[in-house]
Amino acid sequence: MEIAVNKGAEKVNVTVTVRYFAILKDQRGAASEQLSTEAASLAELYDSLATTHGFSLKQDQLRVAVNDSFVDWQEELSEGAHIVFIPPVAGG
Amino acid sequence: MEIAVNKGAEKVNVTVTVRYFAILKDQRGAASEQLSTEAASLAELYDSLATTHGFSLKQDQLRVAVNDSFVDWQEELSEGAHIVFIPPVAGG
Amino acid sequence: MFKFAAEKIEIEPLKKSLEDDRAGAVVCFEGIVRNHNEGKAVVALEYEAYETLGTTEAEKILAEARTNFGILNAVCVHRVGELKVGDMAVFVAVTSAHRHEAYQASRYIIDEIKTRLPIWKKETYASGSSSWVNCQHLNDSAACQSEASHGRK
Amino acid sequence: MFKFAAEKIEIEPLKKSLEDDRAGAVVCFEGIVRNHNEGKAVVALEYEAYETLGTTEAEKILAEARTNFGILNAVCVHRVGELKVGDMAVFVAVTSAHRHEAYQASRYIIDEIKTRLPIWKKETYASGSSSWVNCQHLNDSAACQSEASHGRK
Repeated sequence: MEIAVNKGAEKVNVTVTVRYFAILKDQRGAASEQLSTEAASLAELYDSLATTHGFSLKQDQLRVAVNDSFVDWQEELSEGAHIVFIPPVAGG
Repeated sequence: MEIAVNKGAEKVNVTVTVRYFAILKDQRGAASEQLSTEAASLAELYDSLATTHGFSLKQDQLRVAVNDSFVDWQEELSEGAHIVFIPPVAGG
Repeated sequence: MFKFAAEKIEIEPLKKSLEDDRAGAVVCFEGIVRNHNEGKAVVALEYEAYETLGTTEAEKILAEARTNFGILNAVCVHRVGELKVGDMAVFVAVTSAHRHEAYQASRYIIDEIKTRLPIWKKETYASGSSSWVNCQHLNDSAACQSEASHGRK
Repeated sequence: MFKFAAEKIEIEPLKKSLEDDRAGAVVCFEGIVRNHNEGKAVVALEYEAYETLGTTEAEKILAEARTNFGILNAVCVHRVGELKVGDMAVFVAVTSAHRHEAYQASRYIIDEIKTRLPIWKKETYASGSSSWVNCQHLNDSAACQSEASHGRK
């Protein structure tokens, strides 16, 4: 138990791939990137990237997908995950 | 006034053309006919034709048109009128 | 624009006639001859129309649709003559700036066409019998059949 | 069946794939690039899609339509890439025995496609500016524009 708590508190880096679409792609200047992050959740990762790259969209305007499925923002990051932040859509 | 009443009571024949469609055409065995009639109204004309030719449809199942416009059953017959009795429709 | 057609309905020229840079939505309805109607296997059918009055009435319906729903345009063509299963019996196309109006107008037009136009349909069944659809007396389906068609059980 | 298309949508093969002797109604919806959007003159637009997730989500929508409305079948194709005014952006076709279900399902599919699929639209205006539609922050339309597109007043 104590070990598990210590493990959770450690900042463990995971490597993930982030793919950008639409305005995020324009603002990032790239369609995708691989990055190593200490972020504890998808929400934390977006906040950190938004600060770094000046994304104009707030997290509550976005949805997020991991490995081609919609997931919850509070989900933890897993090694090798493919992450997509989904701006407000405009199909049709 | 009295003259008008007398005129109305006289049985004056008019010549009209009746065109038949669908089941009425089948039951009449003809697509149209010209006939001379004493009928005072379209309703009366239909009743008389239905009796003569054994039309199965009752008048309240039909609409009626004169000279390519829907009209009221109580309308009087005018010389040369083109009359169509319209069975229940089934377009589309 | 409405017309009756004695031959197969070609929809491309009809849709072409509606093209408009303001159009954001096109809704098309095709009514097709099904292989069944009310439980009976249909093999063929024949449409007969009172064309002059039918055309006038259909143009009224299209004008109502334009007025009521603020669409850009609408066309409708209805077949007459002999049709077989899979043939298109009626085509309706509506264009509008936004889709809501196009759907509403399309539905209005086909509903009104079906109830108001002087068109009659004679179905021929797998049994060999045939019957004018909708023309039977209530509780008296025999009233609907021509002399030649009493094969229907 | 749903797919994204990088080239002009050809509707005839799609409709052909739906042919069914039980079908009495076909309702087709075409979404077209209009020359105006929200008061601005549009000259071109670009659709970008997250295609893997988009395809999965669209197939879900089509399955929901089949289940909810009892239709026979449905197909949908959505364009990606550069489009100009008059080009078809999305096509939906639904077949059913009776028209009511086909209209309902068609409307359901296009409404859900528009709100659920990860597709983005960048409009280019007559002024030369461009903008990703719907991606502005509330009360902050500037959030929507790429760096290159601040020509919009």
